[in-house]
Amino acid sequence: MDLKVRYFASLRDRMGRSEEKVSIDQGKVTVADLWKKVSNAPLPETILVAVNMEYTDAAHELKSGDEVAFFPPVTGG
Amino acid sequence: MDLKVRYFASLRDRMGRSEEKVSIDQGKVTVADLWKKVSNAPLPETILVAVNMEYTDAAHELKSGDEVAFFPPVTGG
Amino acid sequence: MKVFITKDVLDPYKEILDYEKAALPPGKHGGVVSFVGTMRDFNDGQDVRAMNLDYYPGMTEHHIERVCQEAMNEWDVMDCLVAHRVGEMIPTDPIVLVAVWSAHRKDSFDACRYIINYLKESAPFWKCEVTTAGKKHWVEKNSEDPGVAKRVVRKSA
Amino acid sequence: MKVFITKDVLDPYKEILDYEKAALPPGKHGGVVSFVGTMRDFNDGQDVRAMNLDYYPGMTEHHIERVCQEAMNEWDVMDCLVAHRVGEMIPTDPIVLVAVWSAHRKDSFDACRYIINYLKESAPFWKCEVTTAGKKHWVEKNSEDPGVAKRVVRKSA
Repeated sequence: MDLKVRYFASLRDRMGRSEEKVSIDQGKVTVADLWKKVSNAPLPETILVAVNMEYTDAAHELKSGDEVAFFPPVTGG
Repeated sequence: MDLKVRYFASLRDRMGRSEEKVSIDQGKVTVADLWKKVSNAPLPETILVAVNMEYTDAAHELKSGDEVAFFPPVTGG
Repeated sequence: MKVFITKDVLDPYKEILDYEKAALPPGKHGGVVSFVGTMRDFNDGQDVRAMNLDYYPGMTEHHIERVCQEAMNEWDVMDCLVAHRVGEMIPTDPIVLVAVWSAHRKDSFDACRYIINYLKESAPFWKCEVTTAGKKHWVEKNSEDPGVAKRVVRKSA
Repeated sequence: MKVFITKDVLDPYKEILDYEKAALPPGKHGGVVSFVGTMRDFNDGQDVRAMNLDYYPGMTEHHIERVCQEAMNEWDVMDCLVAHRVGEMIPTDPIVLVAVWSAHRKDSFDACRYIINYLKESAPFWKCEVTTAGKKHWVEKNSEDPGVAKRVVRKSA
């Protein structure tokens, strides 16, 4: 399964990258699985996630081609 | 007692003038007295009055030099 | 605070920018809420070709200033600007501008709304409309936004 | 409806006039309520020299458009315009513009306030401030106007 992963704001600084392609060979992949793969840690509650530009949560099941974004709480315009 | 009287909007059209000087030789003169003098009629409730640019009513006692304005209900900006 | 009435064509956003530059300390206000009212080409189902707005020079400004002061006492507002057109005007002409600056937008919204409600409902202005049929008539009752014009300071949530 | 995000300096009142000319039928709307937010030179007691506003291209516009649509469904509004600055900016720069046109001003006020509350509190933007001491830090919490940002459509009286 091929995924595009994006990071914003302080999380981009922490990850040292703004986006990457991730491939996972596994039947069922959730947002939590993906985060584990990119960070080697469980997904903290303080990190928000969007799949294909819609907010979702750690249990969300991904499909190939999804764009997954991780970011800190928004601070408004 | 010398008074300056002003009319606005539809009332100016009806009176045929926008302002006039009125002298009344009388001890006590109210707004109602003044209206009677300029119009030969009792002051209708639909006419608003201001003395020296503050809203008041028919019973208001005038003093020499006052500017008295009669006008229809305001219709806003 | 600035309140002015003019017979000239009103350029409302230029007035906002000019006043902001002249009167507001730079970098201190968080935002400005403005209302710009324009003349419509219809009223109460009739087509309107032109309007003549009458006012009471001196009294009108004085009462608007008082209402602006009420708003500045009631809400945490930094400054406010009111400009009002009078005399002859045609549809699409800007008639009125209210702009309110504050640190927090809630106060600007409430104060701006309070001032424009007063202007639209209770300020000493009288409208004389000319319909497309050429009929001139004094408007007797302002039918817009009934019920929101109460001359009462009420804070909304 | 128009929503756009730009890295260029924002000229908010020019945007209002240009959009009004292009999109609104002349003589039909009674007025426009606008909010223009500018960058302050302080936040949470600290002097701020510059700010970098990050966003999620695509998602940010999409979610703002959705909120504008919610406002247009909820209130009797003719049109709305949102412009938002991103990237590097300095104090006094305009950051955000919300303008709402309607026949009756009450609807414009409510809709404009709803949209700006969303933008300021919940839209996908992230602030990175540079203090006058030269320290760069991501803002962690938006402290402005607590309590008025609820993502709930509530009609005020």
